[in-house]
Amino acid sequence: MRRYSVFAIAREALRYHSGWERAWASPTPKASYDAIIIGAGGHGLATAYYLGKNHGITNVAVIEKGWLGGGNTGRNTTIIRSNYLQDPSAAIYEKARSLYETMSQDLNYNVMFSPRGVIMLAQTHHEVRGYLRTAHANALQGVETQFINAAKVKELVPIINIDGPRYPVLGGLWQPRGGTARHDAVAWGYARACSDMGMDIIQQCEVKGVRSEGGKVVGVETTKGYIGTKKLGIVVAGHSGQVADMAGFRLPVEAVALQALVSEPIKPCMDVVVMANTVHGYMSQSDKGEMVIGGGTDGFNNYTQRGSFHHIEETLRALVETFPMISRLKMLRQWGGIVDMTGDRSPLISKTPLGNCFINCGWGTGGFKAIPGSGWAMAELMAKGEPGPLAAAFSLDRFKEGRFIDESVAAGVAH
Amino acid sequence: MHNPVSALGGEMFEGFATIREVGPMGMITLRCKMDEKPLATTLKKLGFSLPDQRRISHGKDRSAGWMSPDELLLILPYADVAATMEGLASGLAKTHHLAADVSDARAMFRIEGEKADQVLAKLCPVDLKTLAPAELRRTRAAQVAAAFWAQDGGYTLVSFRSVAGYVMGILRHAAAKGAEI
Amino acid sequence: MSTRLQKGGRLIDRSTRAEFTFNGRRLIGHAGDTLASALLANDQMLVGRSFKYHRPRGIVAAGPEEPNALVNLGRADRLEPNQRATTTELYAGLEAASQNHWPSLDFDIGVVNNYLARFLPAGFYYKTFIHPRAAWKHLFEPIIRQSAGLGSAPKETDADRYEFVYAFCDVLIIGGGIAGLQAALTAGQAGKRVILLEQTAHWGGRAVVDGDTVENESAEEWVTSAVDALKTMENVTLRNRCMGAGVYDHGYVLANERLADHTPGDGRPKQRVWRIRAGHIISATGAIERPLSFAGNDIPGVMLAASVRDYVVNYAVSPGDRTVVVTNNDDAYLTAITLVEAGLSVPVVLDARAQADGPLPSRARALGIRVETGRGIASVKGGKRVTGVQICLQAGEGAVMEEIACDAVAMSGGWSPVVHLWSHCGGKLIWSETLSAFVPDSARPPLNHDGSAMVSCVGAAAGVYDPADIIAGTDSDGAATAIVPVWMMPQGAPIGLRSKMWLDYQNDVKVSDVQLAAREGYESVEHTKRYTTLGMATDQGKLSNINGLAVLSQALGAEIPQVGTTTFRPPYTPVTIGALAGEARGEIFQPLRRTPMHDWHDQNGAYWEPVGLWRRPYCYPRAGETHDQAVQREVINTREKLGLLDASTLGKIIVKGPDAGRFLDMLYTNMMSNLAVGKCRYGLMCNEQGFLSDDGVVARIDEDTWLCHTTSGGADRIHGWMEDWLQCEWWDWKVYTANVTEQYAQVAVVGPNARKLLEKIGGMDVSKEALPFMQWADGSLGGFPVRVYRISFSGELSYEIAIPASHGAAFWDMLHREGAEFGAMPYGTECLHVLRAEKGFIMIGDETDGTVTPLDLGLGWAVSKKKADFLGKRGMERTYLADPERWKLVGLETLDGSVLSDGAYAVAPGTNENGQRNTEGRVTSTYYSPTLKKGIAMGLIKNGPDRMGEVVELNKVDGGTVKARIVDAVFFDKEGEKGNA
Amino acid sequence: MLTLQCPYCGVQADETELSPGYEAHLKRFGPGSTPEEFESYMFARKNPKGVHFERWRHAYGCGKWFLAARDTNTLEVFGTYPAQSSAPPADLIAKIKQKRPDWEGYK
Repeated sequence: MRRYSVFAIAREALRYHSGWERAWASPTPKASYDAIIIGAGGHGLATAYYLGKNHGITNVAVIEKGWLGGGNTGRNTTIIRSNYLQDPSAAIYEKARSLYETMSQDLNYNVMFSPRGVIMLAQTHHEVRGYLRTAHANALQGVETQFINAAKVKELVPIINIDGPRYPVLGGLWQPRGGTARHDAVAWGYARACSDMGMDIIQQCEVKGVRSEGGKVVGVETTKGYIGTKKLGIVVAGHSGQVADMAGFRLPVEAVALQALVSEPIKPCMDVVVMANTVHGYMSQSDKGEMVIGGGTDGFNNYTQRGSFHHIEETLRALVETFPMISRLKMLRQWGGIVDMTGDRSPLISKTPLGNCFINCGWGTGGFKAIPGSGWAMAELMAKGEPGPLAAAFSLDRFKEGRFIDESVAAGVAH
Repeated sequence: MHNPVSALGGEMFEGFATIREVGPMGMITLRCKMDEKPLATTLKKLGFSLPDQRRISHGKDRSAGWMSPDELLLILPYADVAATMEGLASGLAKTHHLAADVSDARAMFRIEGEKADQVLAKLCPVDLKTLAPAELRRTRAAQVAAAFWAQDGGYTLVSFRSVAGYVMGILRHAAAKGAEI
Repeated sequence: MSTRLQKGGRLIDRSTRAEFTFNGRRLIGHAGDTLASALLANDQMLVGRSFKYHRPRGIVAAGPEEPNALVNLGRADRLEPNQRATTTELYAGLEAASQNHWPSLDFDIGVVNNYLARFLPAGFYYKTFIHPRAAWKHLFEPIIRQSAGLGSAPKETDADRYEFVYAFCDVLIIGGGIAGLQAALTAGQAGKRVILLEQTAHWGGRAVVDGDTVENESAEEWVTSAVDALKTMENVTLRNRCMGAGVYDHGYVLANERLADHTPGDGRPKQRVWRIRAGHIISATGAIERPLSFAGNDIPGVMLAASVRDYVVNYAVSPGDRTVVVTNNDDAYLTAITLVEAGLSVPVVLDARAQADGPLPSRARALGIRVETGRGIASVKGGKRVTGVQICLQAGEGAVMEEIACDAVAMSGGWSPVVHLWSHCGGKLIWSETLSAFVPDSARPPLNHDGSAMVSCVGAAAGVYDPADIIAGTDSDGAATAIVPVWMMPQGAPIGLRSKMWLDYQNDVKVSDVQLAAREGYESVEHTKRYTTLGMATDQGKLSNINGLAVLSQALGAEIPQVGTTTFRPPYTPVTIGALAGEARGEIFQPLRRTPMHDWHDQNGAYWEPVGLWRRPYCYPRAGETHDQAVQREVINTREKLGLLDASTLGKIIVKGPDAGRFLDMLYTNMMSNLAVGKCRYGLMCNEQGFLSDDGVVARIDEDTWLCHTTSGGADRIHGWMEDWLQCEWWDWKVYTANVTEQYAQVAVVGPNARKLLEKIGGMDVSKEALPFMQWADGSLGGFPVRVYRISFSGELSYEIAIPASHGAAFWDMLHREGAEFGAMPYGTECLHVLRAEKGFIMIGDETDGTVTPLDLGLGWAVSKKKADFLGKRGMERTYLADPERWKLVGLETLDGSVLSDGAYAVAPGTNENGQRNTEGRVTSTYYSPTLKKGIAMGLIKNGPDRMGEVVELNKVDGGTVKARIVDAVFFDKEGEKGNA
Repeated sequence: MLTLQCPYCGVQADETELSPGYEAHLKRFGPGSTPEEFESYMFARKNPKGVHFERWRHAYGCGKWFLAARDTNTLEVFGTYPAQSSAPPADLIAKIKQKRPDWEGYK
């Protein structure tokens, strides 16, 4: 693989960039692999990458129904944070966040991780207590956060209205090393690195069935024919239920629409990410200058990638109240994604009832921030057949036991 | 005995339509299956008539609104509530029902003027043109629950008492001069 | 230069002058002008700078597809960035300023990017700025952010107001051109309820500009009579200045009406958002002309051919004195003809096609216009303004045959139907080879709630351009409008030219960029879009998408339909965010629920705490008091004398019927059916998981009636929960419920003097004998009808008094008046919390967080072991919830008397597998107790109740720990003598 | 932006007048049920891409819960019916079968 650098660009500029190679190959599938991952989103590609990098397994195919990175990886609001309350969540999100810090160098692909800081606003006394609890938990989890007062919030976010008549800002939970990244680049960077390791990323290839023998998976039927595998990872977010159905088991998951929008680009006016749970909205400014805005999910099963507009209105009125200056900006584009919500709104990285078949799903509204940690933990699970410490708590059997990983106390808006 | 006060003390607003908070008004929530025989006779005895689905029936100084298949809203002079509650208790003594005085849990507004319908059209996801005469529509006014019906050339709207100030606020906003549709 | 013509201008009123400013320069336009036409009339072709390279940008279009002419409009509390000049109606006093440059539009430092353009191809930032790691955050990103962005960020709160309106119709028609008007006439005459929307201020669309003939009339006459006819129909609603922004499922359409954009400050709402529910939607949204890709096609003065016509015909503005027309279709000849007929010069029409013999080319030739077929533009000359074009063979590689001086270029690459609204909800497209455009595939429409087709397209939006076909409703065969696609000019352009052919003017995406993306494997159209940012600018690719797609498909060697389009997402053009927030601002941002005593609290200095949609007094600070001091005063006063609490927000639900007892036994963890009439009992409710969800006191009113109190935040939720079970599971049970929360004001009269006050007021017997603890009675107090509950959440002698809400304020006043001699003082929620914590009472939301069971809280006494079933019983039996090692409720007292931090965790030795410090519990409530003059806390500690007297360590956020002893959670009056007094 | 007809009051309600309630016809398992039964009642969901039976409450209307058959992939609504139904009505099943011949049927 030719490395990317400013020198490479200079060299190519002289010949009108005619010498750039393909970022990833477009192979036809082999008859069989050591491992197949269904889903070439961020989580699937990261799983493949760490299978190769951490476990030396490179005879891997990543099978994608559409185009790589085309699902929720490419349609989220790119927030990265790890200020979670519960230990298992904090562990995997903090692992992910720390991997994001070095991802550009690791992948030789600039994913534009921007550790600009994330504030979660406290606008009721109850929220203040909730975030103080998170701050105490984070202090023991090795997650750097602090509870800051309203004046400090205003200093970090001058455009915020901290004296709103309804929900004055009382403070906030500040994670200075949280931030954002360029979402597409994460998928592309992983894809390029996987391809470079000799893995096959097979796009436009839909899985139509899962074949098993003696309770163990042996391969998948696809629109490009049957492909054998020793291990199978299902990493398909909103469509997990469909693929699990092919593999013969049911998941504690519902697919619902989550919406987001961007404004037209304006000059820089906000340097950090702000999440306002009481009024349900969150906002950051992209490097292009767009205000990137997200809100809550619809409450009904939906596979259309379209949500109901009243949720957008609810989010916008909340944000106009919090950031009055956005009133005269314009909404440029709104869209939806299909997210898979589990019974406790925390993910699954788990063995399944089918042998050698593993599932990674249920990231709900917050999967982007987890991508590298999720891939790291899933790769370990697939390589060893048993979960490592990062994945252990996220098993399917927790629902039977009632062993929830419930973050709702810390994050009303679970993004 | 002290005088009851309505939520907003009769606040009024003149925009392209006139908004008035009215009351206090007597109101009783009556939960009962509509086909229970004693219901119609008891109501009749108390000056009400049983409304059809989604309708409000008007008597001399009182009305009965259909709220759901097993719920009526009786509207009557505030002073008559206690007697009517007693009448319901005795008339429906052997019938499974629940009657609750909700006079003080509600606020009532009148929206008047030629363009009164425009005020509601801005707040309620309801096709006013297809509303039947004497139709009582339960719905949403912006962010709160409301019920309304056409009456005396305008509309009467009922909301919860605690949000009366909010409802007045959205009605003012919708009826502001210059904001005619 | 561009200038105002002496004659013509169908939309302007020359008698009304409108003075406005651009970058501070005072200019004159006319009523009826757009900002763009007025700028052109003042020879202001240069209007901004592009996003990436900061290249000079001129007006290119005349409608919503404009990518370049974006201005900061207005100022201060009416500043609006990125306003399109082409759709901004001019008004006197308008202030506009160009964007994305420093220090000035004419001299922009950022243009250095242009000179470095070769080093900044598509996606360059993915390949560099990688090292050193810290540089991205501290150096590269800040520079990129400053360079990017377009308009200024407003700083002030919006001065304007907005509103919504709901509308319903059988047929919604979007687009007021010939096709839309005809559709409205047809539907209107058929008696349907019709709404017709037009985004501009004028009806008629293109036909009136182009002087078409419709049903043997001039288009202008036809449109006038059609609009007149529609206005007489009561079943038809016409709205102009109203843009159909988005089509959503089940016939829902969002439309944005600009009411006062052109009359700012006139008191009307600035905009109104229509929420329309339509039985069927007809998209008559026309078509948008495509640019041609030739080198230098972004230089100011290069415009769309039909837009040039718009300026001449509608506004009597000539974009240039000498305009070269370049085209691959007949339609652009009309521009040449229009210009010549207006007395302007057209040195040449360059037609990429080998032949051009249609009626319009013939007319052009007859006017003496030079027409060159098989030719194209090799390169446009000029910097901030076109100065000439170099002509080449379209079939060649760009060898210059001739150079012609001109100051404008009118280009036409054909037309793309506006299929946005068709596509928003999943309508599919097919590629028309004849039209070289995507058109709606009527066999695969978006579906309505009943599965029927939800949208249909008419007119140009469906690829039907001929008015005769539109009126007749026939599909045209397209022959008359057939074009030869020209995706690159010249066909064999070398890389040097391709890297100067702009596809996306705003985002600076060129033909070479798309080709690079394809070469690097970004083969999906979505990859290419995202890698190059093609079509991601404020025009969302209205001009660039199809051209980019064609370049991509050529680069991939695939057919255009195989490559497909990117997804069309709402809105059609950007919509003001304030408009989408509607009326919900300031006081009516959200409903504020007020108790009957709300105003009293406000007048008496309450510091508020939001509780759900209610607002409750947190405390009542007096002059010079901090909140903490106020709370301490309230606590001491209540413990020693008399406190009054507005408890009206507590939920009150009547449950009645022969099965009501049975029902409540299912709902609560403890027994309620055996509660005696006249008595009260504290009860707990769990969800099916077995986690505690609400608590409160239940009173048995009569044989088949119970009154259930819920938490303040829980009233609606619990009422809904009850109805859910009654309607969906136990529908044969005879139980009715009614939520009467708001019917009653409720006042807690608390403290040693509580009885004295009530006895003074008089009206009923409130003695210990007549009304013992945990009983209730109806009666009157001071002439008010009341229901009095002897219940206590403070450990003090306490009466909770319910009174009809309409008497609430008067009753509250009376208590204060009559209670003054007993030391009556109001207290707020924080005092309430301290009082209950001193007594070890749990608080839903503090001791519980959705993961805590009643057993965790030592409330096993309230969990029936006799009942076969109740909601949550099975859930609690699961292994994890039944684990004896769970954290359980205890009291915590710091060894040094200090107050523990809210949310502190009890640390245990060692770390877990993920390197996190082990924990063995956490603080759930912590306060300074003014009564005990030390810190008190409650917490959940592993095996806590078995570890009384042990010392645990609670962490601090800054790293240290505080030692605290495990104690009984009841800190005060352990025997409960005060409450029973 | 869905619209569903409330079978109790007949109103063709706007989505904003309704509260959603996810999968319908779940069988409640209480005390005495196996861990698997209880888990399936609480968590296992059909979550189909296609025909779905689900709960809605006419929250800003008559307050009644009702059930709907809806396609989660096209959002087409086949019909609504009262919550006091342990299985979808036969005529609704037939209607869905007719519109979706490949549908595996109510299970």
